[in-house]
Amino acid sequence: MDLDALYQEIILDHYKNPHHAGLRDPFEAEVHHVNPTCGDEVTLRVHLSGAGADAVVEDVSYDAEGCSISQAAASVMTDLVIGRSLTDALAVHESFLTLMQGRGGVEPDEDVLEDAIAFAGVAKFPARVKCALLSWMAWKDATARIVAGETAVPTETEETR
Amino acid sequence: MDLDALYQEIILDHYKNPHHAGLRDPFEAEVHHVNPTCGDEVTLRVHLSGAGADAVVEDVSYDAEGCSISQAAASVMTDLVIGRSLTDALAVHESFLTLMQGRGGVEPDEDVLEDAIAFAGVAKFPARVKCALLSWMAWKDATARIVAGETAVPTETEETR
Amino acid sequence: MTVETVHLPGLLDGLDVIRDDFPILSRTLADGHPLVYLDSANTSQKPQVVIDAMVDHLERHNANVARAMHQLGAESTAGFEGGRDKVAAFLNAPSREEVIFTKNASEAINLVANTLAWARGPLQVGEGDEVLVTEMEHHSNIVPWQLLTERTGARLRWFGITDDGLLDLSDIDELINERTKVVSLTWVSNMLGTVNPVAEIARRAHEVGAVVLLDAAQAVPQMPVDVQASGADFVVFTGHKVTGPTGIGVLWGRREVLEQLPPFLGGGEMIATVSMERSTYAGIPHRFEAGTPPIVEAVGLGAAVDYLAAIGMHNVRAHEEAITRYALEGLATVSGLTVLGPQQAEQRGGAISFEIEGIHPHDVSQVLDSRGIAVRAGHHCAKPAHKRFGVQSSTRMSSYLYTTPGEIDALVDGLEYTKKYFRAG
Amino acid sequence: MTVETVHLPGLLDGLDVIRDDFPILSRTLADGHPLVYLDSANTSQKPQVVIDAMVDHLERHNANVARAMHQLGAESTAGFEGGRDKVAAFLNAPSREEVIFTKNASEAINLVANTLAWARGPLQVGEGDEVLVTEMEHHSNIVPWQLLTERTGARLRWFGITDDGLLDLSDIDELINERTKVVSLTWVSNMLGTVNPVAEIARRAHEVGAVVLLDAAQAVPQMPVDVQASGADFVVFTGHKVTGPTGIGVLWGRREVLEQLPPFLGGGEMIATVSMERSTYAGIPHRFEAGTPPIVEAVGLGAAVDYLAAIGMHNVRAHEEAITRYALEGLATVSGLTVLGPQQAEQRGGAISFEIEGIHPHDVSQVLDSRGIAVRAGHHCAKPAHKRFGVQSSTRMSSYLYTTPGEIDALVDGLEYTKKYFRAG
Ligand SMILES: Cc1ncc(COP(=O)(O)O)c(C=O)c1O
Ligand SMILES: Cc1ncc(COP(=O)(O)O)c(C=O)c1O
Repeated sequence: MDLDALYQEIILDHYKNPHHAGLRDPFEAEVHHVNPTCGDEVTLRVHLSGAGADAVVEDVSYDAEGCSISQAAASVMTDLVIGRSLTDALAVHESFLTLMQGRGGVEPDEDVLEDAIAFAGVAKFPARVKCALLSWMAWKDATARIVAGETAVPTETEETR
Repeated sequence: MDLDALYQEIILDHYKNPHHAGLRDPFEAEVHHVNPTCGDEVTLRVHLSGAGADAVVEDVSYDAEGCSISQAAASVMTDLVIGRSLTDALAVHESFLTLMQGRGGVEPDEDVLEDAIAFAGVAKFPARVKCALLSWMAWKDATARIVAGETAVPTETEETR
Repeated sequence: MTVETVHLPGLLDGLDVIRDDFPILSRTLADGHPLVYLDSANTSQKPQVVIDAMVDHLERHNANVARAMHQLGAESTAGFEGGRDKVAAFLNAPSREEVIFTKNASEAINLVANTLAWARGPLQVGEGDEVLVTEMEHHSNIVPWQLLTERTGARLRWFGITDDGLLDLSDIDELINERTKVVSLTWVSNMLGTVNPVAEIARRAHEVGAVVLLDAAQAVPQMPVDVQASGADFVVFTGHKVTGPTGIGVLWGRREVLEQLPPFLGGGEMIATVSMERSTYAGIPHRFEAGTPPIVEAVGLGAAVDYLAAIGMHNVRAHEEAITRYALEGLATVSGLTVLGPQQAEQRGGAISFEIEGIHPHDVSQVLDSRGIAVRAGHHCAKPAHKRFGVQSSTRMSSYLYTTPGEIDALVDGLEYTKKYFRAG
Repeated sequence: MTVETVHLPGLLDGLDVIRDDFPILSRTLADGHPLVYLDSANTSQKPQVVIDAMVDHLERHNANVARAMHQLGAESTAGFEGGRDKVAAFLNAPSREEVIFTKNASEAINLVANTLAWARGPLQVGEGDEVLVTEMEHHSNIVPWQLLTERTGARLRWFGITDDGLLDLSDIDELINERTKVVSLTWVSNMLGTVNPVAEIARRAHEVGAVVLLDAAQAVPQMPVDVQASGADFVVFTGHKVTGPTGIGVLWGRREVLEQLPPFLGGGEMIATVSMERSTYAGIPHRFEAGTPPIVEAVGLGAAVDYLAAIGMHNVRAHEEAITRYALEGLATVSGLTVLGPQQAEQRGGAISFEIEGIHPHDVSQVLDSRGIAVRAGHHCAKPAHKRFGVQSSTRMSSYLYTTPGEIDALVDGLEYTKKYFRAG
């Protein structure tokens, strides 16, 4: 079992020095997701500007408790989506999801996923896929709530499926 | 498998010509027992006279739906208990129970059990023991209710355990 | 039983080879009689591949699921969740998450009945509401609804049965009305063999906004079941009747409906987060799977539905129909014997209940058993249907994909012998 | 792992021979690492004798029980009910009828919680009543009581935990009061390992007329359990943790209490008689066993408790204590590691949860797994107990009768390696 394929330097670096950590204002939605298996949690806020095709991800801020994989994933995710158009950010999300659910059979596209390609090894560890997806799913959920016109009330705890 | 050991002539005779069948007055208790497995049922009335050590089983009448074994058992049982002192009748009951639960290992005492010794073969067929016991358990139950001072209200359906 | 003389149209190809898959079928019983197992509606026999899958799991991959992240845990989870995938595919479920593992079909029905009592919103069953079942249900599809209606003040109603053993739909307009919240019925009767027009009834039920549960405990083993085409909201079946193990049942439910239901049992695996004050619950299917699930059983059930799928459920159905037709013909030659339920093989499943004048079913089955022939005698957990036909109990033969015409011959011979034994007829 | 260098007092004699009983223990994992299974509190491994008993049942005796009267039915019933006899003897239950088979421990607890809601008479739990649990419960002994109290308007209360990981009984006089209807607590904590003074708590609860349920899911596998001596009204455990299969759990209840409870699930086997209008119910244990029971599972569980009884539960307990002591000593050598719960082997069961500063339990277990060492990481279905100690999750090693000192050495080595891998400490 190739431990180093899982714990790539990039992952450990993000874990030790997470980017964009902490909860910030302004935001339009805040969600709280947990991994029911291990209890790992993330509280995540999303701030969008514009609407429809012009929407832009202005900020994603978070407070996460969890393992190296889940922490690093949150950090990498914020790097990838902040400042992007919502359309592009959703495409990156989709691409990351595909990578993670590919059981190691999907070749990651570095142009799209950048540092997130380091998670290719995680896809071979089914038990850890949920860790990698925790904050990505939270981001998707928060974003969907904003788009659906919901206001910034902290939501019920959701498990990441 | 010795079918004839199960279906002894005596059993088939009682089955075809059951003794003391039908429901009669007077009675102090009437019970209704079912075999939950097959739905066989018996409604059974007991008429006692006297009390305590002097109690006598004056009559046992019944209406039974069921297989040869359960029908014959009811018939044989009435032969054995009617006219007996309650003490003796309970001893016969006990003796029949021991025979039935002995899985074929108990030697029946003909002086006590008379025709009921024909049921020795039934004890080797665990699935049929309940059939043989249905009316015996109903009799015990009805008798216990009289002794406990209950009145002649038809009781709830009881399964024979 | 290996050399078959009769060949019937529809019989499975290579029936001998199929029989060899089932170790128990080569068993010899008392007095050297070969086993003639005609009690498959009660429980089916298990092919070697199911037993082997379970043994392999226990000997090599056993661990708890989901929560265990080590290699064995991953293997065990893959086996367990793989069972869910296989069942979803077998039922043509739109999503694997709509497949919930229970302990048996009975629990699956109780799960629905209980959560409808605790639901808030349109699904809630309460005072003044009606629950509709039928007189031909297995007790497992009667008692849960009696408990529900008694406990909530709702009313239990039912379709009757015609003299031919079909559902009496003459009062359907009255029975399915705006108060009807649930319609729960069997797809195939375990006693009468009747195959019910479930899609049509589901359509009528949906017109008044009722939810529909199909008890497919006897349907899934015997015929192709497509939960989407069924029109139902819930379909339940049980592992042990589809060549799988005991200890596992399946509730399939439409996502939109399942997601509106509150939890059933509380415990590990069904939660999102727990504090002493309050808990939140997982999404489907886990919300309804409290505690350690039937892991080795899901592995076995997965192997079972794969086995059936490989044979092909259309072929299984054709085989059942061929055997049933042959059995109905054979039974018709036994004087004093009356078959309860539809008389045409096309209209029915592979369970045939009958009476023989003057001989109690216990006695019939006992004599058959002395010849190695296993049938069921009793009310088959369908007392109301027996009562409808004025009988206390009946004898039931039920075939499955491994049943041969020769076994039906043995049954018919056995019945003639039984009559002689009791000097009846 | 076959040659043991360390010999500890209390270790089971012939540990190598015992290990040979468990086929999975000779498995090799990724990169050729032998399996070091330290996750037995999650689920135990199965000895060959259990697997063989199940296979023999499936290959030779499979049939439905009770209702099937043929030879296979009699054999299957004997196997199933034999399992009940064995469990009754293993628990020193006064009567076999007090042993109810459920699907797991969680269902057993839910059965009690649900029937107490529907009970009429003194046992009924309703508005104003109190249910008392503890902060160290498994979710399966929290959520059912949350559902019960939410649904009935009763109040849920709980004992806290001391810093040492013991039950905080300082407010027992207030917590056990005349409103207390149920006290439900774990005998041995699956997270902290704490062994609770259950007989004393049961005595106090009975003084106020409350019924007492013991969650013995971690006790029955590890120590002699005598339900009569326990003082409880209900004791539950689960098959898969006592070397038996999944899909079966046990509820033992005192006859007088069980007989006052209404049915839980409705269906086949639990009835006396059914009509469309109304049904009556069977006596114990069948009243609580709706539908086809876990037959092959009861056969397996019977073989499992026989296996444990043959080794002797006092010996198993001594072995667990010896291994636990050795593990506590070993873990104490790992700097930055904190054991949660009591620090003395005598006071605890064989599950040891710990934290390592700066390394998340997932990451710890992942590195251990890469060396073939299976432990559990997470909240172990005990979130409130984790919260009490201010942690989200922990790593847990749990031993069983097949655990060797060498495996503990491998764990300790693995933890040192883990620290190096993440350059912590
Ligand atoms: C203390 C305790 N209670 C209850 C359970 C639940 O057992 P099951 O998951 O088999 O229902 C467990 C095991 O997970 C446990 O450790
Ligand atoms: C039609 C029908 N429904 C429900 C059941 C109940 O299945 P189980 O006993 O596995 O819960 C059965 C089988 O006994 C059945 O034949």
